[in-house]
Amino acid sequence: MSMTGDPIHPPILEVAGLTMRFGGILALNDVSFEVRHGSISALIGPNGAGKTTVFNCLTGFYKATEGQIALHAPRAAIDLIQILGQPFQVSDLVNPATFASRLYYKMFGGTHRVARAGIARTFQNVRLFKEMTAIENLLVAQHLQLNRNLVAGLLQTAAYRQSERDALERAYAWLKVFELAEDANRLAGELPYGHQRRLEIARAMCTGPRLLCLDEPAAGLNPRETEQLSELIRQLRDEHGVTILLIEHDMGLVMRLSEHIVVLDYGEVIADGDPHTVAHHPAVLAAYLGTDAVNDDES
Amino acid sequence: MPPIAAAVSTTGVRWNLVFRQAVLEATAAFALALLLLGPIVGLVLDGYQVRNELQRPLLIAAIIAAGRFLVTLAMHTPTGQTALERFNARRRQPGVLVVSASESDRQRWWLLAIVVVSLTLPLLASKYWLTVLIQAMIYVLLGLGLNIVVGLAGLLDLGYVAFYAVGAYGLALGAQYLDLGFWSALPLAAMLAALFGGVLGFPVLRMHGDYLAIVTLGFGEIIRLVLNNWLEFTGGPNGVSAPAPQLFGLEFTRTAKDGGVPFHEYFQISYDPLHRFIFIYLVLFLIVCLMVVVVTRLRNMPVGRAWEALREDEIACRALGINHVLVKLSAFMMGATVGGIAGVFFATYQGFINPTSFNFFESALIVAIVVLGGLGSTTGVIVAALVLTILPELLRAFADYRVFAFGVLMVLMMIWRPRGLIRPRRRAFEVKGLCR
Amino acid sequence: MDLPSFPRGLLAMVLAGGLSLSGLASAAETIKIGVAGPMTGGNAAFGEQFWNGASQAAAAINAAGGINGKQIELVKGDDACEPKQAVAVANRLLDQDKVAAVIGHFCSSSTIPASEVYADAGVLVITPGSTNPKVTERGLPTVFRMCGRDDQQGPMAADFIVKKLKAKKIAVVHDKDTYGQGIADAMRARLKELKADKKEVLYEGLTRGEKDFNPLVTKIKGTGADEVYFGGLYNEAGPLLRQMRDQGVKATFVSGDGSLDPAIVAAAGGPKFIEGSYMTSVREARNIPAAKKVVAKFKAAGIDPAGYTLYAYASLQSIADAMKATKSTDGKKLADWLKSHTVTTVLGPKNWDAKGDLKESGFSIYVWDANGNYKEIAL
Amino acid sequence: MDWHILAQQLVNGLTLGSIYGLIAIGYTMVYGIIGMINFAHGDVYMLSAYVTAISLATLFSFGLDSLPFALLVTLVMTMVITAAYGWTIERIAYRPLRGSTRLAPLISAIGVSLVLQNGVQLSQGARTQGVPSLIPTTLRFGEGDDFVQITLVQVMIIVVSLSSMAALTWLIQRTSLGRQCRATQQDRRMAAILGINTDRIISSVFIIGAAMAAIAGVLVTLNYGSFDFYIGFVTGIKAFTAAVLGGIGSLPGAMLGGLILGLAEALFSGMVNTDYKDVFAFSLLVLVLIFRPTGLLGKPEVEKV
Repeated sequence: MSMTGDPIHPPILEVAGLTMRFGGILALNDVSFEVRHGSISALIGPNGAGKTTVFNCLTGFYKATEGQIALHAPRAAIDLIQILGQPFQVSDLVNPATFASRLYYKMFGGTHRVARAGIARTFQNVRLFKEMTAIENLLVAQHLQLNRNLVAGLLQTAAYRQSERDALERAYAWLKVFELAEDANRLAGELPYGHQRRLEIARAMCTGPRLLCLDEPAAGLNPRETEQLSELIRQLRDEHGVTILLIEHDMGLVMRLSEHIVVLDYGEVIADGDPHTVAHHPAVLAAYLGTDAVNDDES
Repeated sequence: MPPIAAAVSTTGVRWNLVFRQAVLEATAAFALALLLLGPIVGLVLDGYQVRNELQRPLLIAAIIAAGRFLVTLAMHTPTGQTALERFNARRRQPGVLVVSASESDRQRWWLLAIVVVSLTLPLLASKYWLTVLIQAMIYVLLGLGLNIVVGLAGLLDLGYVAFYAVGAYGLALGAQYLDLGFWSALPLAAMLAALFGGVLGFPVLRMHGDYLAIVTLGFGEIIRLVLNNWLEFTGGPNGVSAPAPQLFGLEFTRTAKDGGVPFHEYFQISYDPLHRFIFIYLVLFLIVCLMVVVVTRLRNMPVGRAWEALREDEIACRALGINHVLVKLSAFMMGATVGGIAGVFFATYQGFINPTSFNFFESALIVAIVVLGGLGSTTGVIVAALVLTILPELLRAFADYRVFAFGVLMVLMMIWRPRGLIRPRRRAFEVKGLCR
Repeated sequence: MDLPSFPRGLLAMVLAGGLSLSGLASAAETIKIGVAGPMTGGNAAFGEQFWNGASQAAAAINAAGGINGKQIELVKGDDACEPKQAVAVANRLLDQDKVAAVIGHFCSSSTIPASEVYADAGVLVITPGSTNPKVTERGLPTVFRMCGRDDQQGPMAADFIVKKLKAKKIAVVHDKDTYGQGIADAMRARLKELKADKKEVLYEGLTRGEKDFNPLVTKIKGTGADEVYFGGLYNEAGPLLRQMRDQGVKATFVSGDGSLDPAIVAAAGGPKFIEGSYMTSVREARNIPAAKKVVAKFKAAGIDPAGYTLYAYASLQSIADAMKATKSTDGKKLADWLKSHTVTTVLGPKNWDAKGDLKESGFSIYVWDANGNYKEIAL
Repeated sequence: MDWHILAQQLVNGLTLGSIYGLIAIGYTMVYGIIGMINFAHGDVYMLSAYVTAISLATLFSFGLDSLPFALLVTLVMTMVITAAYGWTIERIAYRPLRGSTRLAPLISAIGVSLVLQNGVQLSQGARTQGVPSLIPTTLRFGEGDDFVQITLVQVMIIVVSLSSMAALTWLIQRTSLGRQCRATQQDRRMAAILGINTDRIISSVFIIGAAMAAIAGVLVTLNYGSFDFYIGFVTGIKAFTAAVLGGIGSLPGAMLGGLILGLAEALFSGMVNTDYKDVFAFSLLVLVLIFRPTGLLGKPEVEKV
């Protein structure tokens, strides 16, 4: 691929030959793309093209049938397929080391490992902890960074209280970034829809991710809210150094915001490049033809 | 809304229509009641013959019809309407209440009052009421434990009684084989129950909601059956005796059994079994208080928040890097520990246990306590445990109709407050200088 | 925390209930006697029998002038055969109702913890139905029983099976409950003494409350047993017998007093299934001459004096006699009197040993005929 | 094991399993449509046993002497009355709780179960009841000591349950009511938007479940001849286990789960030990769920993210 050699923006995520089958249905077929470090990238395509399936594979909710996904951490690349836990192979019988590693990941691996590796996500239909307050939602997201020692917590030791105070301050800081400070003590389920969307992104940021995957962040928002959101997303990248990959139907937002677009159709990558290239790619125009989506949104 | 709502104009009620509606509904209720009760209540099996008692269902059906008639009429009076509206409005309230820190501080005085009352109760209550209170306290403990699993972590456990049994048998068998006393068995039995929770929980906690329910039900039954069948070790249906608790080596028995000195002899007072019950009550009360503190703290700790988050949305939790299996397991084990402690108290209070005390109905009763209390509410669980254990005792006045009435009340309470008696509360957070 | 309305109301109820009940038991014009047993739940049939027996006895005694001029008042105590309820109800009978003596508890698992409570308070208790040895083996001075012990009738059945029936292969089935497994084990112990334990081809438990025992019956069939000994109650014995006959198993059926109940005919689905079965029991109450008149009275009242009915009757008679003789309601005195005197009851003369067990068990063996009746057989 | 013993155990397992299957239908359909465990269902089955006996006794007391006619009338009566119970219970105890927490109807169901058990005990007395052996015919295959003997009623149980199952499958797959049921099961809100009266569908599911339990009740009463107010509990738990084993929400699953559970119990009792047959049954359930988390015929759950 063309961008592999870019020394200033090395890839943070490499997807190669990703294939996903549900029973007899081929949902993804040999999908390969890269996301560069520090970029805002978008994954677009008509309904049913497999965008969310790609997301679910990336974030560990689906186990890909075939293919490789690598996340480049500062020191090493993390194999996202391995940490989900793979089925045992016959060859494991002669190689105790791989057997042990597979067994370990089978018992303790799973989706949460992907999040710990540094990928955070939001969901198409907002998934907040509805009967908990906004601030508690953010505290839960910091679970791994906190003092989780049961004894310390029950005895309320100084170290434990400090850790909780820090978490609370971090949570408030994020609430302020997302202009949600007023809602801190309200139940997440009772917030207005737009606030819920923002709270979900704030919660994802609280995990301290390297790569943030947003699944249709603007769905259901009015134009003003969408505008605010795109500012916010840019701010996250610029000020907090997180790489962003998003799925979006609002072409205006995608074109304005993203630097790199991957277009999917029927589970295959049909175009990959900067917004201008993609917008004029014949395959993309064909895929969207009749819906006028590209033209409408660009005008 | 019944179709009659159309007949209610803004200015008043057209009573002739309401009346007709009421008559129709009463007739339907009468016919249905007769169909349902006619054979079961009216024709009593006597060997291979039936005895005609049809006057009974006729009477009951007439009462039901009359009741239905009056209710329909009452629902159309202004008072009835407002009552109905208030009833419906309350059902629509959000499930959780957020209270500020200052408000929760005010509650401390209430807490203090309750503690003082609870501590003086054993001096006032008769032995009978004291035993009822001890039982209620045991169920409070069980409710608090299961509330962690069902109320906080959202895992429906229908076999909770298994851990209760492990605790109870831990004391009884520990005393029989290892010569353990009450105080050494208490932590050991709790740990044993936690171990059971871990071993049983690990393979099955990946299952979803109701599958987990039936598997835990299965575990509960398996444990009971093994206790019943393993005659050589557990005594099977014959049960085992459990030792009474000791106070620094003093025994609460008429004569010393385990090589100690009886309490009454040491203090040169006459023997009264009340002493034992007061002692068990006080120890139990302290444990319950401790448990309330532990549960309250747990809820505000990372693990407690993770439990509740898991109940709200497991998928979101996984996306945040929380290992859902381990978090569930911690809730399961914590619940099991509390169940084990309750079991130890049950065994020492009864003095003798056998597997019949640990059947499915017990599990169902504990789940009912948690649900009726308001899933996740500590206060609610305590209130519900008291209600569900004291109510059957109060209903003894109804003699044979006791359990029947208990069932009816259970249904009515759920209809009255489907989300439980007490709404769970959440504490609001305040950080200086950052907000407001 | 603001106290919600519901608990406040409840608290009021509790207090009101406690006060009113404690205020009641002052004047003692009557002698209160508790009747405790499973009045609800799966064993409610037996609680009903206790209550019927005791109330008929109380009516008879009261009609004859009561105990030393005082009338007997019975108090019902429901334990549903749950041990936790048994302890609560025992305390209630003592504390709230101030009973002078107790007839009761049916399930041994209830009787054992409850009798500790009675003994602690020094109150006399007679159980009409708990046959587990443990009930009287714990050295509690005021605990008696009106029935035999599991380790008395089991051996008798073993003797009968080995010596009279000349069994070649014996299948032993029990219901995994205190009583049923108790008599089955006692039977097996005697088999060993008779050096007949090699003849035992099967020893298994079925689950109480179930109705389908076909797999077990097939297994019995596979062993080729010619005798089946069942330790359990008629509720399970009936279906078990029927399924044996339905599958063509001809083995003779022998069981204990828990199965010797006219209701087994209905439970099995007809007398033809039970015909030729043997059951051990205390001398059948209804056939004892002394009982004839009482039985007639029961029949007149529309009650079938089945199962433990007459045992409860006899228990109350014994309590009343002891109270009359000692002019006291003190448990210790009553117990001493009962252990040193013979009481004439509806079940015939009874006396007790130092543990509180009946001295002569008085077990005999009954056989069922084709009409659904049973009669004692001569040994 | 001899062939005749094995064959006999298979028949035992099949009859027991058919009964479990019939009762499991009530659990599985209710669960499928409103996601609740209807703990009172076992007691509805218990009621049907009482109605059977009462109906038979009443008919005979009127001097009816045609057995097939009496059985037919009894079957219809029992199904009608039991179904009315199913409908009423849903109406009174479950419908007001719809839309509240998932566990509220569960507790209500436990209350209903207590009411039914104790209501029957209060009105009919606590003792075990029975019906006379009406169809005493037994069929014997084999010679001498090596024979298999089964009752005609056992054959009836297997035939009737399989045909009721087939009829129900036809009802669900081919009729308008069935289509509406399936639609409501898939997505209740969407079904309501499309004009399906979901309340009525839920009621009819309770009616169907109760009617199936009634068939089981009639058959069991004829075969075992003995019942009491407590039988609903033991059988209910087993039937529910069968429903989960087969994959809760799936009709063929309920029948398959019932048969497997029945066979497992019979064969385990026969070959190993009766004491531990329930332990084996529950362990089987746990094992199946560990390896097939949605039961044998349940659709594998694709996580909706």
